[in-house]
Amino acid sequence: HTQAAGDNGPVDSMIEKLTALAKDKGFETRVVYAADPATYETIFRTLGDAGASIIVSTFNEVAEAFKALAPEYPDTKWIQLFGDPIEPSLPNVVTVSYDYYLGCYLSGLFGALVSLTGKLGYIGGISIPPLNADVNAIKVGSAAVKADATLSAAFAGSFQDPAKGQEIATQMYKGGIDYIQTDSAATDAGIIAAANEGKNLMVSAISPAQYKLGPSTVISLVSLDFGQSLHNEVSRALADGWKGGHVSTGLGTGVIDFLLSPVFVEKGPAKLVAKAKAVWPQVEAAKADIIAGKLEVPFNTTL
Amino acid sequence: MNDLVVAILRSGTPLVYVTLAGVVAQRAGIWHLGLEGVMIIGAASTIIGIVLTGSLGLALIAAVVLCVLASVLLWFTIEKLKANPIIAGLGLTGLGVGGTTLASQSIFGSQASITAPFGLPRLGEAFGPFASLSVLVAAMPFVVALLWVLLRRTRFGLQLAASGEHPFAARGAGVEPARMRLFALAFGGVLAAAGGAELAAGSLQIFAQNMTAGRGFMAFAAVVFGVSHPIGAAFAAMFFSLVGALGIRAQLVFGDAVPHDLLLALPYIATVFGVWLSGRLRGGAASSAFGELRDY
Amino acid sequence: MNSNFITILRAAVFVVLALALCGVIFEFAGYSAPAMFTSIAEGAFLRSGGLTQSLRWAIPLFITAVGVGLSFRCGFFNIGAQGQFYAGAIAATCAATWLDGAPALVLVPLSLVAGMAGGALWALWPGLLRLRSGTDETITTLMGNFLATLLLIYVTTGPLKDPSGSGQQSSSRPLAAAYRISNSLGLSPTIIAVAVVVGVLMWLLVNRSAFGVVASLAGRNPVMVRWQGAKVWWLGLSSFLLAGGLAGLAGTLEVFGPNGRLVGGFLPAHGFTATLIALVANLSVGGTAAAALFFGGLASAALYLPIMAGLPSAAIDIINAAIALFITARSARVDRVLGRLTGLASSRGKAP
Amino acid sequence: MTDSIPPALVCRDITVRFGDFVALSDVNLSFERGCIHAVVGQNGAGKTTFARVAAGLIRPDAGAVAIDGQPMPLGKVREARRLGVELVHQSFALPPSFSIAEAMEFGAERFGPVFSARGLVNRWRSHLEALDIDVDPRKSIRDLPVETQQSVEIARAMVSDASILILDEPTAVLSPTGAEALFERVRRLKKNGVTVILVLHKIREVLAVADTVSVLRGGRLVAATQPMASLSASAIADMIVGGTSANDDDANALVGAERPRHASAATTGATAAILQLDGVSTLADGEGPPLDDVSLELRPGEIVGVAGVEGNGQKTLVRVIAGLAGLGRGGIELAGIDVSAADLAERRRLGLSIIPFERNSEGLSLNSSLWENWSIRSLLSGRLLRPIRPGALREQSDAALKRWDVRYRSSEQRAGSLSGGNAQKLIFAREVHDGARLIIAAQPTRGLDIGATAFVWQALRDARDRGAAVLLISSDLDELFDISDRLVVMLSGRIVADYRPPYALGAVGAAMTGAEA
Ligand SMILES: Nc1ncnc2c1ncn2[C@@H]1O[C@H](COP(=O)(O)OP(=O)(O)OP(=O)(O)O)[C@@H](O)[C@H]1O
Ligand SMILES: Nc1ncnc2c1ncn2[C@@H]1O[C@H](COP(=O)(O)OP(=O)(O)OP(=O)(O)O)[C@@H](O)[C@H]1O
Ligand SMILES: [Mg+2]
Ligand SMILES: [Mg+2]
Repeated sequence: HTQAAGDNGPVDSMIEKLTALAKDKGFETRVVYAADPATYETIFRTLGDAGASIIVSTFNEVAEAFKALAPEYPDTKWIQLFGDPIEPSLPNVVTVSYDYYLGCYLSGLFGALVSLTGKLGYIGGISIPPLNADVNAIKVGSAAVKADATLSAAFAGSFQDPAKGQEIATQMYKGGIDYIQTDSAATDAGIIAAANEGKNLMVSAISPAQYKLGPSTVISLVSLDFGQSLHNEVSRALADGWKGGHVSTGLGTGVIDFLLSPVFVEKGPAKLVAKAKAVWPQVEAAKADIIAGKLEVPFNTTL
Repeated sequence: MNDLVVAILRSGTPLVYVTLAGVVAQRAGIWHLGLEGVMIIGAASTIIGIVLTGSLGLALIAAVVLCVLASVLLWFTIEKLKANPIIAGLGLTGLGVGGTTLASQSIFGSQASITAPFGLPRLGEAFGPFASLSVLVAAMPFVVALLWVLLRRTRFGLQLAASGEHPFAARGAGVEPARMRLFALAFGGVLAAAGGAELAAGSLQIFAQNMTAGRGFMAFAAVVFGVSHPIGAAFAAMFFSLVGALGIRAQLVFGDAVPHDLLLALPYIATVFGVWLSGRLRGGAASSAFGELRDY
Repeated sequence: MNSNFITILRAAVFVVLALALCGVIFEFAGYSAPAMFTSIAEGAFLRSGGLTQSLRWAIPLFITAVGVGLSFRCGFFNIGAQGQFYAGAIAATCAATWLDGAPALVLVPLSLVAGMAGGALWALWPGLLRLRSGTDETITTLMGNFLATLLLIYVTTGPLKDPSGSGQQSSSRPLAAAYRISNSLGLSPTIIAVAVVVGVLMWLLVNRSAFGVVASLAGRNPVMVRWQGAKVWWLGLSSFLLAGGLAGLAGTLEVFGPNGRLVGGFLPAHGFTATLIALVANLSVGGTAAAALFFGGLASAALYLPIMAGLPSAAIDIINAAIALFITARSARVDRVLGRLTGLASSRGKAP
Repeated sequence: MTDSIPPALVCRDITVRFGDFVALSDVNLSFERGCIHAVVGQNGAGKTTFARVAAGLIRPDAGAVAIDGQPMPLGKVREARRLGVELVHQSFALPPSFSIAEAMEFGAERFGPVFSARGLVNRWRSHLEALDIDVDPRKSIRDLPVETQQSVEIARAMVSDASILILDEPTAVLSPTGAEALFERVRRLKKNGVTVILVLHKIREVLAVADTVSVLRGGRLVAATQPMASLSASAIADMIVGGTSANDDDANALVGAERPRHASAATTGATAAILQLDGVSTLADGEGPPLDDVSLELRPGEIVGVAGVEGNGQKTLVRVIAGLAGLGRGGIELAGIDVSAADLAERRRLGLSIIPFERNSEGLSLNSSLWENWSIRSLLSGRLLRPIRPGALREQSDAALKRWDVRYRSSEQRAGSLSGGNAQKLIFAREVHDGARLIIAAQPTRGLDIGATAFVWQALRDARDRGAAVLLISSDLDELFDISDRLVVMLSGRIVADYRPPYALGAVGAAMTGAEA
């Protein structure tokens, strides 16, 4: 994995699922954290040399390494979660893309509807293209239902700095923002802590593991169940008849979704819960439209 | 305005404690680049301690003990093994960051960030807008003042400074510079433990890997900016957190018109500026810790 | 000769001490220390291709470290190799983007020059601040590292971003194959030749030119050299520029060699390791080559360790950090013991 | 009656080794209470080592020390100080950023541990007054002129009512008047019952102040606390060097017996000036007083002495000739060429050589090897990027160092491991070469023993005889009188008087203090 574990999110859930799967099916696993793009190839090569039968990795950055190495290790099955399709496709590589930004679109839409002030916030770890795309999707989503809704985006500069997350979120909440979409891994914890200090403040987080951090503030999730996706792909690879190609994962596949927190519904401020419940059908409708292809959300990675 | 003050106190207090640790070390003649490592040990052991023992007191004791031990390790390599203080300090930083990650992994079986059920006591409603700040924030001005008295208004403080500035003179007066440095680093360990505890348990109750995120280095710069004076350095630390807060404000105000990375760079630019300014004011700074290679 | 031997032996002693400390930490954390050490040796040198892998990591480290060593010699604690490394890579990528389409024989050399210029430029401002107003270079160069890291993020997600596919990569457009100077393994005659040329030129500069001797004297005592009529200012500035230029060159090699493009956040510990190498080598050029090979081996082992020994990645950080903690130790007591031991060994050897 | 009182300080069989080197070997000394004792010896004889053992800074490998009959724990400064031993170091040792009051306080145990800013000043003002030292205790150490700094060092040593005060080469930095004032102070301390041990180089000073003299040579005791009455100057000189070796005239001058015949002026007046300063004024730069309208002319074949109380612009004079100080008005010519705007490299090419004030910082790089220190001049005389052969440079430096009789083991040795005299010879070996037409020698014999001093004088005379001009700056009037062909006096950045031999001490002294003007 190329993002540090400990994010309470995708990486942790992948590791967890992989470990569970390994116990189930009885194979050996190695979890390697590669922080440094210059080392990807070497690591994959070492794994290949060690006779790994399946190599799973994450994010676009590993694409070059996959393209270079997959042909050299034809007996190894290569799975890239969160990557663009490889042209031309390779027989032993599966790429999986996620339309995560669609979840963010729904978050923007929901946020604009549920916010009392009409001011939304977004806090990301580092301003990288996928996160920039999320910001843009939220903007489009909120504008779709409320023309005068505003979105302020800020980045903490690190995915592991909860104190900074808290500082940014506090400033946002003080500035009248009452709904923040997070996307900053461990930094999120600070954002939720900031929400917990106020009244009627909301956070839309990224993983169910975060519910317990803010039972009355984490209102929703743009969830990307990497663990589930990994489970799906590895299971398929373990089965017979596997071949390379591209899997495009969008809303409605069980991997990506925008969810209302059941914990919040139980413990959140009554007024907000009521409002969330009231507007939720609109979210569901938009979701259905997207899945049906009736609604196109632009994908834009530049701020 | 109140909001800004609260924000600066909140983000600046951990930095001030760690900066004070650097000030004490610097006055004793050690340029302490291991602050980051000691600070994260303080942060991790506070949170992990609370989770494991359920007692804040025990957790803080653990934090202090571990930070002092780490500082003494640094002292041993610098003083006894004559290692280069800057590289050894950076090594300690690496050891702190890696060690806390490994520790949380081996204790909890994952590298996930750890949440404690409670943190340091808060000031409470009586303090109005400052209610949500921890007692360590309130204690901070007193600690700064006490340290000022200790360093500038006691014979012990003079002996500490002499050990740093002119060890030979200190020895001539019957003061053992090595012992003074041991004290300085160990005492700095206590202060850095407070800084780490405040960062992780002051207004949050979370430990995440690498969560100090360069604050130890900012503290080191604040020591230089504040010309190793406890009050000056505390203000320098506060200045850095002010710049950080303004950087966030700028991100919100300018939106996407200005690259976010540029605004994130503001604290570093402010640091360069601060160090430049203090060098100017002093008429040229002495270079840090090159002793072994230099003639004087 | 003998003192060189002691230097190497001393470094070895402290590396062993550092590894012992790691061993203790790992045993406490529930990992097997002996397994770890076997894996390190295996990963670095013993496994097939281990040595070439070590060389691949050693070369850029060597190039950066000779520069760092030079600036230390001149008395400047320039710990900004990381930033200069990035700045060089960025500048070279800019040049390559701008010149795209030009013949490789034009584009590659020009980009190498641009990379060196970029690194030198990133060393220029701390150098000027130091020489003009006495601003402590330890902090300015350290801050320079943070700034260059942000700059790298900015250019790889902004102006230099690869727009292909869904545009989600934080990297520049891949270089055309014709412009690459090595494949992804990172070893090619060109890269080795560059390293050799740098090594030889730097060795000549340091050991066989008036500049080398005068610069080291100026590093230890600028006042004395000033009284001899040397322009200490220029000596200092040229040491900053050379150090920065070499770090920039190393960054450029990474882009044009193994990486084939500029990637956000690549080799984040490069500058720090290079600084360690320079210090371990006692600033000598030959020693730097040897130490670079050792640390290259460690880097290669670090990639191998999690896979074979199942150690978490933090373990690698701990090993590097522990080595940093001890590696610069110069304890007279240890030297005395070593001297006695080597003396004993040699007298034993001579005894009939 | 005196038999019943134990001596103030007794050292028995003191031996100190540094590695294989024996710095002190079986030294037995006993100092009577209430006297002024002199300890003399060549550079490297072990005087400082002895003083440091007595003060607890060095733990001897063997031997014992007793204070007033009580055994002193060895190598423990605190214990030594508790028993009343205080040492003032050869090179001063107070933190430069401290104020005087802080410098007093940090070693004292007299008052409570906490103080206020004002309390601190008051506390120590009276102490300084009691010792008759007129200085503001708020001033910081780095701003003090050397003479005051030394008084402060003594005051620092007396913070705890020391009964034994050891001063290591206290006169090395003082002008004759300063030295006289110091001796006066020492005599007063003696009257108050303090035992004073002085490490000295100049036999004249020993004769002037000491009650007894002890001589060390090569780490061994040659004479133990001999009463002065029983010794002549030449007898002491012989004990120091171990036989008469120095040139007779110089030896006599050194012991203050007789003025040498003055080898007066080879100058004819017809030769063109090698150095010409025309109404030079410098910009103030915080490093000593600026020059004010200084005109000076040096011709080949003469030694011109510059007298003056330290801190009256001598350093600026050297710096402006070297091109290291900002020139305000006036012009400088070297060998007939206007160099007012030229840098030091250019001036050195025209034949300027400098033996700077600070041997260990401006003259040498202590952590560099001997050959590097020696060859820097030739390295800088050409292009910096030209190839060199270090082997050849080592050989050349070996030859040069042999010629100048430098005692060393290997040319790879650190310059910092040379004794003061040998270090100075190394600088001479570098600076006094055939191309040197103007040699500036600033305090060239400070801290040197009599043998080395005679050597330096001879070297300067030889250079003069070869046709070089020498500008000799010294605070030692005897030295100036002995070898200068001409003497100018500096006061507050101006040249106030100009003398030719024979010199009258009274007139020069008056000019130095401004009494004449
Ligand atoms: N720390 C040390 N390590 C090694 N040798 C030393 C050390 N200190 C002094 N020495 C040597 O011991 C000898 C005696 O030195 P010491 O300083 O006592 O001489 P000194 O009589 O004070 O000379 P000077 O007149 O130059 O002050 C010298 O040869 C010196 O080089
Ligand atoms: N570590 C050492 N190794 C070898 N010699 C040393 C060492 N430390 C000091 N010395 C020598 O001991 C002698 C006395 O040192 P000290 O500091 O007392 O005097 P100094 O002012 O440096 O020298 P000097 O009086 O000769 O000019 C000097 O000759 C010095 O070179
Ligand atoms: Mg001495
Ligand atoms: Mg001396």
